Formats: sequence, structure tokens, C-alpha cells
Amino acid sequence: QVVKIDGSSTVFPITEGVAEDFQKVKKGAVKVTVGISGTGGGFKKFCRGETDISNASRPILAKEMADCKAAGVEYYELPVAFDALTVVINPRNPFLKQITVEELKKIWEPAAQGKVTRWNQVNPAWPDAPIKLFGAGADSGTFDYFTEAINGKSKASRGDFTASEDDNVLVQGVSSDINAIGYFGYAYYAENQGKLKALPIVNPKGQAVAPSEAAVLAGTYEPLSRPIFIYVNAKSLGKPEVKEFVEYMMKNAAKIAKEVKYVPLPAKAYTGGLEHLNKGKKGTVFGGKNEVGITIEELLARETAL
Amino acid sequence: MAIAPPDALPSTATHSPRGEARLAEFAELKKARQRRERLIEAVLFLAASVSVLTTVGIVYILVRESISFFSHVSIWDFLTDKQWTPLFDDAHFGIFVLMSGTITSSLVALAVAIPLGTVIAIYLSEFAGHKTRETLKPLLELLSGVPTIIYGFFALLVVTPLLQKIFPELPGFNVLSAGLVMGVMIIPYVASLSEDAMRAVPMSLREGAYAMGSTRFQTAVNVVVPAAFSGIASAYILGISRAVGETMILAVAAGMQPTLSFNPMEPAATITSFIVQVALGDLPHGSIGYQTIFAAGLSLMLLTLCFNLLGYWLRKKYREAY
Amino acid sequence: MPSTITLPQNPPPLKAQAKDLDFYYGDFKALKGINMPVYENKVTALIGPSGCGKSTFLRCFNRMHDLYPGHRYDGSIHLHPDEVDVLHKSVDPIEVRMRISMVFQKPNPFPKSIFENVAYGLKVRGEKNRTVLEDKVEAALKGGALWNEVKDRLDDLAVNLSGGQQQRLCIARALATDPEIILFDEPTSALDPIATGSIEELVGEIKHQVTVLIVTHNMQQAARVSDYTAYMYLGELMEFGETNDIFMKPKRKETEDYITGRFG
Amino acid sequence: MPSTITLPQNPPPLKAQAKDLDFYYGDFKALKGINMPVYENKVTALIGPSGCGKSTFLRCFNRMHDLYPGHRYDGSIHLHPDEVDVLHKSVDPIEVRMRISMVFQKPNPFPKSIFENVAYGLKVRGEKNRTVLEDKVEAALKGGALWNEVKDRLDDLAVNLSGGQQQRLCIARALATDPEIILFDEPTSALDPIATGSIEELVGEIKHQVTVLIVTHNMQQAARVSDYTAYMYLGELMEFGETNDIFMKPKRKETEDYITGRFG
Amino acid sequence: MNAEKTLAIRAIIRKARRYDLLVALLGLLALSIGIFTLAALFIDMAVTGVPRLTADFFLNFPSRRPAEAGILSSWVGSILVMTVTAFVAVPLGIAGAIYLEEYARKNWITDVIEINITNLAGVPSIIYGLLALGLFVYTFKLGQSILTAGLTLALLILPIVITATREALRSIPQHIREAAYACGASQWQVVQHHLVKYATPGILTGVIIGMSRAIGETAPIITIGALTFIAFLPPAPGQMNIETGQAAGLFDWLWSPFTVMPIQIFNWTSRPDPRFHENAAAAAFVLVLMTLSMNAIAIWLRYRLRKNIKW
Ligand SMILES: Nc1ncnc2c1ncn2[C@@H]1O[C@H](COP(=O)(O)OP(=O)(O)OP(=O)(O)O)[C@@H](O)[C@H]1O
Ligand SMILES: Nc1ncnc2c1ncn2[C@@H]1O[C@H](COP(=O)(O)OP(=O)(O)OP(=O)(O)O)[C@@H](O)[C@H]1O
Ligand SMILES: [Mg+2]
Ligand SMILES: [Mg+2]
Ligand SMILES: O=P([O-])([O-])[O-]
Repeated sequence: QVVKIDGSSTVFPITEGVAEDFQKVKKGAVKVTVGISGTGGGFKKFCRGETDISNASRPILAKEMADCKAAGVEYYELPVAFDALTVVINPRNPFLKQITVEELKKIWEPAAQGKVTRWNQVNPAWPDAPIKLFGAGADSGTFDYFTEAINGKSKASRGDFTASEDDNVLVQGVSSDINAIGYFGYAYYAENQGKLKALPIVNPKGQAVAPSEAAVLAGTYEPLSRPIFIYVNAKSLGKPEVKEFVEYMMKNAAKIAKEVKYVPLPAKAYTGGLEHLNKGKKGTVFGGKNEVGITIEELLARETAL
Repeated sequence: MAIAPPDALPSTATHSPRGEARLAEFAELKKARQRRERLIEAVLFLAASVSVLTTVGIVYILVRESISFFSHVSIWDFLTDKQWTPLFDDAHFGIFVLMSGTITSSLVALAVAIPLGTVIAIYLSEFAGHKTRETLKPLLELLSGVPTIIYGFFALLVVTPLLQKIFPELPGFNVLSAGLVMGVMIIPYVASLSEDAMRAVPMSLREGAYAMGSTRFQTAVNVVVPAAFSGIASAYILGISRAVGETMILAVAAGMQPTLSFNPMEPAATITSFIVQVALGDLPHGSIGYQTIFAAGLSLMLLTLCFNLLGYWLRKKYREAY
Repeated sequence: MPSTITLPQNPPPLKAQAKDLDFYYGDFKALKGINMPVYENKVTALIGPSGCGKSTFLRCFNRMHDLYPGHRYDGSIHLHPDEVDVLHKSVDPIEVRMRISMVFQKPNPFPKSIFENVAYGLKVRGEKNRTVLEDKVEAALKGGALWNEVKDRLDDLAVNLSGGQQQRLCIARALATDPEIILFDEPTSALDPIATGSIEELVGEIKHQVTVLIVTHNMQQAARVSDYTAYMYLGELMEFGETNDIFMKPKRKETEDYITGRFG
Repeated sequence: MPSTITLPQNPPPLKAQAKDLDFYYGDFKALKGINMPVYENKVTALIGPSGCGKSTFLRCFNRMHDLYPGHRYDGSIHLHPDEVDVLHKSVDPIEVRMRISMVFQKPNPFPKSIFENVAYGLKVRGEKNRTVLEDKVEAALKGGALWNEVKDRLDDLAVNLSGGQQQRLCIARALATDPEIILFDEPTSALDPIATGSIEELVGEIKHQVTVLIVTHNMQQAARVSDYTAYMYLGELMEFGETNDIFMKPKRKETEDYITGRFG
Repeated sequence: MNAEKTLAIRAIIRKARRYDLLVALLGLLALSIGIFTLAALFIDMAVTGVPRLTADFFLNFPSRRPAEAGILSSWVGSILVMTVTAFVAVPLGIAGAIYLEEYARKNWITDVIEINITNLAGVPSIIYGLLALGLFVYTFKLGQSILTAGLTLALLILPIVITATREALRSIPQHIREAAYACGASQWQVVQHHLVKYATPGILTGVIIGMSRAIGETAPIITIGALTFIAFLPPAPGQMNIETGQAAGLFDWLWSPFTVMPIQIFNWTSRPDPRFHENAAAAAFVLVLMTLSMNAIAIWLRYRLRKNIKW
């Protein structure tokens, strides 16, 4: 009786929390393993039928859908929370009050490599000080999402920045350097508010919005809000322990997401997910593309349309 | 009393009938024992060859994945490109970027470990009293027993902030701090092995030097160190291999920033830290990203192989001659 | 140059005999055509300047050279009464060593207890019975003139004995298995005169039960303990004869020079 | 038991003198109240059974024991003509060793070239001038009767020389610095008779320029090379006198027994 | 000797002595840098971590709530992985060393093995991780199991065990071997009755030092893909599975998923909540204590056992 989960490191804290509680409830009769091999790595195993559930910080992509299809793996797509990618700076930074997507792009686009190294090159109003860059590891869903949202193309980024899979490393870096700027998931910012400052992002409507639960729910923290998911192997769902686990997760995800500093979805999103399971509504609503800047509202609308 | 030539010795047929019979008997016994001994030897040989199989395995795995890697990336680009962004949209595979990090961090570490380790070895072997040595050496050896991941956090959370007090410009991740801590970690390897080599120099040689009126320092430098040279060289080589191969300290404290630079005041990615970084992430088996870690591993393996061969050659050349 | 071999008038029974024995350390020929008898229950001393091949010759008798690659015998050493050639390829060197024991220059007890040291040869021969072992160990230690000194501490480590005691222990160890010949390679050179005296005495006693071949640098010792003496020089056997004759009226000038210390 | 000391009729000048010398290895008293003169430009031999303290006594002269913890001197050794007590705490052992050289039982050349070995003592004394070094090395090698054999390969490693050559090299090394006394601790026990002969000859020659103290196990050697002989036993000096007297008409029965090999 | 010469000599000695002092001071300074680092490291961990060291900490599984999180699965995992490592590396290492030291004839094959072992000792641990990933995980399909980790670490410490054993064998004087052969022992008897016994202190030291290295290894375990949330223990042999009612086999635990101490530490330090960092410090403290005590045991054994073996 083992439920095997693998995939995104972003979703890991939620799944882990659920797994912990679930195993306690089941008094050890069911074992749950939660691995971290990233969204892509998770799908790779998932589509070979090696895992029951895959954590994903982005929707499944066309290539992965094809893999799953080839192996005869069918799946349910269940959103579990929202994450706000947070752009952080050192709290002692005197000049940055907000930043636009264009400015971020100037800093992070591949063409900036080795050239854009001082703040005044981005915005002449800013001082002539070096830019110190920190970002998610190049093989994480976070990196993929940020580059797509800011630079317009997934994985298109300059390379000369401190990259780490371990977001604490980034927290440490930004908090110890006054000229630093970096990005990572909201949870790490939330836990380290004392050491960091979240930079408000000017959204497409022209408002500068700082990341927060409310802003994500209101759909104003754009384009850096993103949904995160679990994908459940349809065949595995035939196993009672997997089914039980997924049901338990849908009932408790909101509570745990909040606990580990993600933005929980409205209750109907979770019941909707359960409904998909019960009605056998398999597949994805994203058509194999990663989409940027989707709001909770839009997500729910699509899910119900499945 | 007779003086006899050798052929006058009491003659015994080389193969007397009794001798023949016993010989046949012996041959049987010998065969039986040899069968048993051969079997044991074969088993032992198999055990010894496991280490060769390990190497074969390593080379096979690294080369296999690297071959598919190099079918995508030309070796020329691999060796000359000045960027390392294998997982990016615009991928570059300039291994020298990682090499520069590896070399810089190793140099910093060795700049700490080799002088300190050597001085410690000389001190322990030639200056310290028996008691001092027997307490300090094991204590020092404990340094190499601390898991490196713990050193990594020590570098990041304790040493870097201290260094920033001296160099306010120093970024939170830098090769300097990681390298220094790595150097301290390597000290015992250098010190302990060098000291062993120096201890092994026979007392008679030292007495010879002292009897000429040498001071301890003169004895150490003129007699003990040259006599122990090959052992000390092996200690250095081991230290170098350690530095080049060290992973977690750099992964945690050096910042994983792949830029072509030899400045220890900057963050850098090394071959090893790149490999763990990728291993921590979501690289699907079989992708080009997955293969890069093997190509990087192969480069690392070749690098350490060079040092090890150098060490082997040094040992051969300067075998202890006392 | 042929050896000068003076056989005794009424030779005692032969125990062993080297015939045309050559020995090579790789390319270096250390023994050259040695022919020499070894008489039963007699002490034969091998003397000669350092490097002449005494140890090399001695170690042929128990095939000690087999332990090292590149060491090669040519010729034969016949062991009597069964006349088997101990150097023959088909002969198991282990068999040979079970029949011919050896005592080395430096006492080399195993870092085990006194009892285990002496019992070791018996154990290798498969003896497991504790009473048999105890009896034989006692007998051997008595034969080695050590019993009285160690009988109360048979379980002590042998290496804690004094040098002379260790050497007597090694002799006891060699005696324990009832060998036909015991080889001694300068058994007293690492010992002080007192210990030396007791070992010499011991050799004089054990020759009643076993044939002894002894290498020594010490002329007096050779004269004191041996019945026959062989003088070797540069890998050749120069002269062999009864000890009294060799020392009193050597046939060859080289022998005389060596013995009187006028060598070189 | 007081030592029997027979001073010569017309004693030559004193070079050194041990007075009430005790020596301790930790708790073990290895030398007991030794009083003994050493005469200038004479060879004094120390003989006695193994373990009697010959080496221990010899190594007091150049404070070799200072290298090991727990070794302790009591009493004094006065060096003439300045009558400094080499054992005194205030005396720098390095200074003592610069005046008193030593040659060891086993040849112990440094892992350096022949030249560097001989030049070593001079370098330690701060000599840097290459011509001076070369001259002194040549003189010392000649004094060590080694010059002809090595003059063409002064840059070869010393460890590649034969045992006897190595020992002569060590003597040359000791000679190079013009010491006042040279101590020899069984300098020939690791050598073959031929090499031994050449070392003995050498000792006979160098005594014209330096005082020699030599430990030996070999009675003949002591008789051949020394002018004075000291017989030690169990850490005590039993008898001291001119070599001829000691060997021909020893005053004490113990000495006689030892010398004639009737010891024990 | 005249007074002038004496004074000159004294001046030279005084000058030479200065270097003595300098080197002694440098030596002590260098030593204290090392030892000070060790102390700082230890105190740093102790100060943050020790308050977390309650019985619960050892008996709880990891948890998302820092105060409830414990190291049960990781210390059990570490011990099981070490068991596999020891069972593989010790016999293989000793046997290999015996072959090389006592049996191998000098030819190119043994030369190759020889160079190879020296080389392996210098191969970075991460490379072993890559080997394990490519070979054990993907080729032999052993999965990310205790077995895989144990084998990986066994290969990693094999050169250490071999080298230590060889050193120990080499330090047994030849005359002991000759004595045994002269008693009529066969080669294997010499090995079995003498060499292995006298080499034991050296072998043990090597094994323990190897194990204490293995227990702290992080990189190769990361490469084979550990870093997993594990809130259960591997099945003990004979343990009943509640649902299937089947008893676990004797070796089922080998195939079980696992986590080990360094991975747990790494995991905790990379969490946002700083209270996890205290857990990490506590776990690190435990890990360092484990390795230090293993090292201490090795050192103690070295001194104890060698006492009884002299030649
Ligand atoms: N293992 C070896 N390899 C090569 N040559 C050897 C070896 N052992 C001895 N020899 C050479 O063989 C010759 C005879 O040596 P052996 O040891 O038999 O002499 P020995 O008469 O016993 O001398 P000693 O009295 O010094 O023990 C010597 O020239 C020696 O150098
Ligand atoms: N380092 C030491 N520690 C303790 N005791 C020692 C030490 N060196 C020698 N002794 C003891 O001191 C005594 C004198 O030893 P020493 O070496 O001076 O004798 P020796 O006359 O030179 O003998 P040999 O002729 O064997 O060289 C001996 O009983 C010896 O066991
Ligand atoms: Mg010999
Ligand atoms: Mg002595
Ligand atoms: O682990 P990821 O969520 O960054 O894919």
C-alpha cells in the first residue's frame, strides 16, 4: 500500500503536508512517498506509469501528453492552489519602489547577459550601482514560468545570475546584498519577510501590486500568479488507497496550502476537482500549453467547462 | 681420512624407486591443495577486480551519456564557448565556465590547505611532544569527519558574514568563503598523510642530522621533508583531488553562478555544484540536460585522473630512499 | 673450482644430500653447483663471509625461496631415507616444510600467546585435540629449555618474552612438530652472550633427536656446536669436512684465512 | 662497586672527562656513576656485553638523548680545554654537537647527493661560499678514504653507494666540520669484513687529527684500533686502562672473562 | 676551542633557532585555525540545535510542522544504508586487499588494479552518484532504494577499505610470514591464521573511517534521486502488513524507499520556515556526533588493538 508521488518542488510542501496528515489518519496502513524531481521529471515518471500522482507547477505540456498517451496513461488534472512568484529586493534598497514587466525584461532577457550590469542601465533614474541577480534554478517550473511571463519565452534568460534549486540560498543572497534582486515562490518570501522586500509589479492594468493572498484572489497580481496542480493517474485511482488519498487531499488542501503559505483556491474549486474524479472527466484544460497570467476566475471557468 | 672429489659422494640414484613412489604421492597431495588454494585465489581476485569494474562502470556510464551529448554539441563548442547555459532556451555548453569555478575554488582551498597542512605536519612530526601529537592529530583528523554539507552551511552562514566585515563588497555567495572552508576541511588530509610520511622517516636519519648540529627546523627541511617527499606529494595530490571533487560546500555557499571568471570574490558554479544542482531539479532521464551532467562528470573525471596519474608518477619517481 | 670435500672415515647415515645445486635470484646465480652431504643427527655448520650464500643454501632445504617470484633452483636435494628430491616440481613445498623446520636470525614469534606459538605447527597439521596439543607443547617447550620459565604464563603474549626466550620459543615451535631436520640461520646473532650460550647448549642437545643445519658468522660458535662444517665462498662450497679438521687443519688456504680472520 | 681505573704513566692531555655520570631512561637507570677520562687524539674503545650501556654512554657526549623525552642526565662530562660541562642545562646541545660529531651503527646518509651530504655540516654552520665548500668536501672525502671512488659522481644520490661506502661517507661528513671528538657506535657491525677493514684503517688514521670514542662488540676490533679501552657491565664502568693492558692483563676477573668469551 | 669561535658558533645557532620558533608558532597557529573551526562549527550547531534534541525528535517522522518534525526515518535510513555498505565494502575490500598484497604476481593486470585503486580514491563522490544513477537506478533498475544507496556508498569507500587493509598487511613484517610458512602453513592458512588477525586494527580503522565518510555523504545520494518525504520505516523482516496480511520478507527492506540524515538536513535547511533550520542544526549536530564518535572509536581502537601486536 504505497502511494507514490513525485514532481514539482513548488507543490511539494502541500502534498507533503497532506501525506503527513493522511498517514497519521490511516495509522501507518498506507505509505505515501513524495519525491522532488521537478515538474518535468515528475511527468516523465508519471507518463511511464511509475508514479500514482505527479505534482506540477505548470500544466502538462503537449510533449508530455503525447508520452502519456503512448504509454496509455490517462490522468485527472486537479488544481490545488495558487502561487505568486515574488520579485524580492534587499529591504535596505533605497530606490526601488515598484517595477514594470519591461524593466524586469531589460534585466533578465538573454540579451542582457554581460551587458546590463548596473541599475542605471535599466532606468536612468536609478543609481549607478551594480545589479546582483538571483533566480530559480534553470530546471525548475518557477524558472520556466518567470522567463515565459517576463521574457516572453520559456527558458529564455540571461545566464549570469546566481541560480539555485534551493530557494533559501536565494533568500540568503538577496538579504545579504543591498543591490540584489531575485525571484522565487511566495512561500519563501512569506517566511522571510523580515529579511526581504517584495517588489510591487506593475500589472497590465497599470497598477503596482505587491504579492499577497488578497491580490492573487482578486486577480490583480499579474502576470506572476500561477496555479499549481496535481495530476492523478486514472488507473491508480482504481486503487482504494490512492482514491482515498486524493479525496483527503481535496478536502484538506486549502487548509494546508494556507499553512505552507500558498494561496488556497475557493472551496468550489476542490469540490469541482472531486466531481471530475467521480464523473471520470480526464485530461487537461490547457491543451498542452503553459499559459501566463491566468487568474483564479479563469481557471475555475475552464475547469467547469471540462 | 680420505680426500674425495664430489663424485665420490655416496651415490644415490636421482630417482630411486622409493623416491619415485613418494613423488607420485606428493604430486597428488600437491594437486589437491593447489585446487583449494587456486579457488580461494580466484575468489580474492574477483573481489580485487570489483574496483576495476567500478572504474569501467564509471567510464562506461560517463562515456555513454557523453557520446549522445556530443552528438548534439560539438566538442569544439564544449571546449571554447564562454557561456554555460545548458538548460536555457539559448543553450551554451562552454565547460570552461565551470572549470574556471572549479579551478578558482580549488586554488583558494589549496592555498589554505597545503601551507597550513604542511606546517602542521612539520610541527606535529618534528616539534610537538609525543603527548601533544597524540592528542592534536586525532582532533585535527576529526575535521575531515564532519559531513561536507555541514561545512557548506558553516561557510554560508558564519564565514561569509565574517568576511563581509572585512570586504564589504563581498557578495553573499562567493568562491572565497566556500574555498576557505573547503581548505580547512582539506587540512587534515594533507597534514595527516604528510605527517605519516614524515614519521616514517627513520629516526637514524634524524639523528644523523642532529648529530651534525642541526636545529629542528634544519633537520625538518633538509632531511625529513626530502626523505618523505613522495609521501608528502601523495598527500598534496589527495588534497587536490578532494578540492576538485568537493561538491556540497560549493553547492551551498559558492552561489552556482556560471560565469567565466577567476575572481574568488564572485559567486561561481563548479562542475560538481552544477551536477548536484541539476540532480536536485527536474531533469528527465534521456534529455540533453540530463546528458550534460555526464559530460560535465566526464570532464571532472579526466581532470582528477590527470592529478592522480601525476601523483602516481611522483610516487614512482621519488620512492622513499632511506 | 671443485670443492674440497673430506668425508669421514665411517660416515653416519645420510639425512640429506645436495647434488649439483644451483640457485638463481632472477639472473644472479647465488649458488654454484653445490654438492654436500648432511648426516643424520649431526650438526652441520655453514660458514663463510657475508653474502657467500649460506642463507640462500639453507633456505633451499625448506623451499623458502618459493615464496618469492623469480627465485629458481636447479639440481636437487635428496632427503633420506625416502630419497625424495625436495626441490622437485611435483613436491609440495608445504610437505617439505612440515618435515624440515626452521629457526631464523631474528626471533620471530607470532603475536599470539606462548601456547599458540608452539601449538601452531600442530594446528596446521590438523591437530585439534586439546590434550594432545597440551602434551606436545609441554614437551616442545621442555625440549626448548623454556618450560620452567613460562609454564605459568602460557597464555601471555610471546612477544613480551626477552630476546633469548623468544628465540628458544622459536626453537620449541620448530621442535613441536617432530621435524627431521631443523635449519638455523644465525640464530644467535641478535642475542647477547648469555642468551647465545643457552641456545648453543640447546642445539647440542636437540641433535640427539633431529638433524641440524646451522649458519653462523661466529667461528667459535661453529667450532663449539657443530660436528661437520662447510665453508662457502662466493656461492660455492669451498670445503666440507669434520669440524675439528676444518678448524685445525683446513685443506685450503682460503678456509684457513677466513677462520683465522686474515680474510680479504 | 668502584671501577678499576688504571691511568697511564704519562697521561696524554685530557680531551674530556665524565664525572659521576648517571643516566636514566625514564625510571630505568642505565648508567651508574661513570668516571672516565678521554685522552686527546687517542682512540678509546667501549666494550661490554649487549645492553651494558655503551651506546647510552656514547650518546651522552653529544647530548643525543635530548631528542627523546624522559631521558635524563645526572653528573657531568667536561670538555677540555675550555672545561665546559656538555651536560649542563645552560649549554646548548646544538653547540655541543657542532664540536662533537658522531657516526652511527647503520650508515645513515641523507637523501641528498654525496656532495650535499658532506657539505651539510658546513652549511649548517653558515658556510655559503661554494669554493670553500668544495675544498672542504674534497678534504673530508679524502680523509674518509672515499674521494677516489666518488670524485666523478659527487652529484649522485648518496643512498646509491654500497654499505661500506655509505659508512665512509658518514665518516667524511663527520670529519668535514673539523670536530674535536668523533663518536663511533659500532660503525662496522652492519658491514662485511672487507668494508670493516677499511673503516678500521680509517679510524687509525683520523686519530691524528681528532679524538675518537668507539663502541664495538668485536674484541679484535677493539684490540686493533684503540689506545684505551673501557669495559662496561650493567651500566657501570668496570675497568679502564690502556688497551694492551686490558687485553693482556686485565685487573678484574669479569673483564678477563668477557674478553676471552668465557662470559656468563 | 677559542672564545671567538664559540661566539661565532653561538651567533649562527641563535639565528638558526629563530626559524625553529617561527615554525613552531606557525604550526600551532595553523593547528588552532583547524581546531578553532571545528569548535566554532560544533558550538554553532549546538547552540541552535540542542534545544530541539528531545526524545520525540528521534522518534518522530518528518513533518511540515517544525516542532513535530523528527529524524526517525532518516536515522533509521542512515543505519540501514550503512549496514548494506558495510556488508558489501568490508568483505570485498579485505578480500581485494589480500589479493593485491599477498597473491598478486607483479604483472600488468595488478599494475592496472593498483593504479586504478589509487585513482578511485581520488574520484569525487558525485561521480559515484552518476555511476549509481546510470547503472543501479536506470540499468539494473534497483530504483531509489536502500540497496542502491548502500551499494553506491560501498563502492565509494571500497578504496579506503582496500588501502587501509593493504597498509595493515604491509606493516606485518615479512619474517612473520616466513615463520608461518616455515611451520608448514599453506598460503591461505598464513592469511587466515596470521595476516588477517594482525591486520585487524588497521582494517577496523579503515572501515570505520570509510563508514564515517559514507554516513555524511550527500552528493551521491542526491544524484540517485533521494530527497524524498518519508514518513514510514522500511519493513522489518517478518513485520505484518495490516492490509495484505503478508509478512515482509527477510530482505524486503532493501528495496524500500528511504531517506538519510544528510538529506534530511539538506531538506530542512532549504525550507522557508526558519524553525526548520533549528531542526536542521539539531540533526546536523546528531550527524556530526555520529561521525565524530565513529572517528573517536577508530582512533581508540587503533591505540588499543595495536598494543597487543608487536613484532
Ligand atoms: N632476495 C635476493 N635477491 C637478489 N639477490 C639476493 C637476495 N638475497 C640475497 N641475495 C644475494 O645473494 C648472495 C648470497 O646471499 P645470502 O643472503 O645467502 O648470503 P649469506 O652468506 O647468508 O650472507 P650473510 O652472512 O650476510 O647473511 C648475496 O650476494 C646477496 O646479495
Ligand atoms: N630508549 C630506551 N628506553 C629505555 N631503555 C633503554 C633505551 N635504550 C636503551 N635502553 C636500555 O638501556 C640499557 C643500555 O642500553 P644500550 O643501548 O646503551 O646498550 P649497549 O651496551 O649499547 O648494547 P648493544 O651492544 O646491544 O648496543 C639496556 O638495558 C637497554 O635495554
Ligand atoms: Mg645470511
Ligand atoms: Mg649499542
Ligand atoms: O520544481 P518546480 O515546481 O520548480 O518544477
